[in-house]
Amino acid sequence: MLDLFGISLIFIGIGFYAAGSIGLLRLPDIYSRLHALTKADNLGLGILCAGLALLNGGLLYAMKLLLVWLLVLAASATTSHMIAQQALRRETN
Amino acid sequence: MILTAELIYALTGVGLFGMGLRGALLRRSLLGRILAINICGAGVFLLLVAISYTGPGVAPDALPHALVLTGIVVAVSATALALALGRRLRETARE
Amino acid sequence: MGIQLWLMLDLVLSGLALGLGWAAVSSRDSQRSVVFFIAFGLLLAIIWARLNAPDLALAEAAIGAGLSGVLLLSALRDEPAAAAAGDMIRGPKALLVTLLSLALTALFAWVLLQTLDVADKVRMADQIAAQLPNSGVTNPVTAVLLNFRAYDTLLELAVLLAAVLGIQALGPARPPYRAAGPLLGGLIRWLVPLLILTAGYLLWAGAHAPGGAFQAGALLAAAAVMLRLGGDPDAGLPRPRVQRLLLVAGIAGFLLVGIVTTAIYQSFLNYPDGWSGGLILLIETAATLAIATTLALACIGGRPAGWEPAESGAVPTRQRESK
Amino acid sequence: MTLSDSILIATLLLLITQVFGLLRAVLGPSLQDRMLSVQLLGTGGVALLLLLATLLSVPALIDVALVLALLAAVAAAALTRRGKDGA
Repeated sequence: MLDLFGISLIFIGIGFYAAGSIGLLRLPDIYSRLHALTKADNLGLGILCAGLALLNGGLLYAMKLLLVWLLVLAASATTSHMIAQQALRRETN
Repeated sequence: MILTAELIYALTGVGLFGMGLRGALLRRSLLGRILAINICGAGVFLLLVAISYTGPGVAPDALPHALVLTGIVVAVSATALALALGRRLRETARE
Repeated sequence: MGIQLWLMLDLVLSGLALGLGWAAVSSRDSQRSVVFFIAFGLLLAIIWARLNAPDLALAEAAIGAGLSGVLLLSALRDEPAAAAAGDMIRGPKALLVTLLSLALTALFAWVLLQTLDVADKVRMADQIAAQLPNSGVTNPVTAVLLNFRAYDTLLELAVLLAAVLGIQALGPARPPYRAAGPLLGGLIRWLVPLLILTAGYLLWAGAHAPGGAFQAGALLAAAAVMLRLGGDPDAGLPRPRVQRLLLVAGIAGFLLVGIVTTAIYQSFLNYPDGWSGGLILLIETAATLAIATTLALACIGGRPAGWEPAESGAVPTRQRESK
Repeated sequence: MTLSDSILIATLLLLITQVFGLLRAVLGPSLQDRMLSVQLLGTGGVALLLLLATLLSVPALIDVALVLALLAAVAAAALTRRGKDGA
């Protein structure tokens, strides 16, 4: 039962990644693409990590996944912001 | 001939080597050539690791891994040296 | 069903590697090539993980996806002309080169197919596994690098030293970056300590799990590079005098252990029983510092300020402490 | 279908999303678009490594995911720093 729940979470997480990729491909401009991508990063990876933690069990394992997720979250927030700034600079120049 | 993971990755390594070689000969800029040689090297690494792979759950051969590990570090320092040489060449040409 | 799924995964990964490699090699301009090369490095780390080579995946994640990218990007800064389109030679000569490369690739593939099956089934892996309990560590890759083939690693450190000395001989460092804004400054403030912490963890873990001097050194170098990206011209490295000492620390550590073992046991780098683990950790710590300094200086791309002793009598006074 | 088969299918699907994401790197048009695509491969790579850690039962791959997350941030920072001071 727990396994089934974990697997479902993993697939939901991958659904977010798919949405992010499609958004990156189909959306018309860089800012809306950036928006789509951060959704994929943050939610997709978080849900996937939760699913994996349910599958494997173990507090240490879950903590490690949480750490990885928080790292990606913090890094992608900053780098997306910097990419947006750079795109804006390019346009105003 | 059965398709195995070793075979797939080893052939990919060969393909990358060929691609890198072509690029190294056809790029005009030094940076492009250095990059192509790096792809060449990656192909060799992939070949070495692929043939040491022995299937999931079996510990692969550590010797090629150690070889490739040192190779990765040497490749990046050689790249840095080549880029520094290129920069000096350009500066000398300008003078 | 599992086997077919794995094969599909392998085919997609290989296809991606070939596609990204092709894009990196034959993009119209160098800027694109560098971006594709970074993506290629990321992918290669995943492929090493897939092929059960976590040690390589760690090194590739640190070097292939990180440091080489930074290095090539900074080279792009001093080669603006290369970013222009038309970097590929076209015409009949290009066709000839393409055909010859294709023929060579086909030849190699044929040789590979012929030899893959007849390969000797007695592999080094069995010998390594048999000797592993005597090596002082339980990670086979570390055992090969620092015990069974310690000579090779010693000489490799010499190669790294030669490369960085060559770079220092060629000229001064690349111009520094502009001071970091609040955004990048914030990133640096948490990323750099975390990189250093992870480096320490990998150095220590290398004895029994994937990790070791190369991975730890690469992460430390990444911390230095990050500081440089934030505007620090010296990348947070200590004074040049200390830099020189750090550069040779790895070789010095190796030689010291080698000379002591030669004096006592008449055999170079043959660790006495029971001492292997400690000696390996000692050498690895020295090697980590040397590799980190080497890679950081290599990314700076030349002599940092104050490297040469006062050419014109005006020694640049250093306003800051080492960090 | 076993549990590991389901994880394997998940890994394969995730990899396919990455292929589509990388098409943006090929199409461009701007450098920033390409960078976004590489950033997607960075986070997707972290997820792939975590899935492979479970699939192959190599827990060390979680460390690799950690390092990849850290270094992808370094590379992204370097990408946005380029050409800022005109040099």
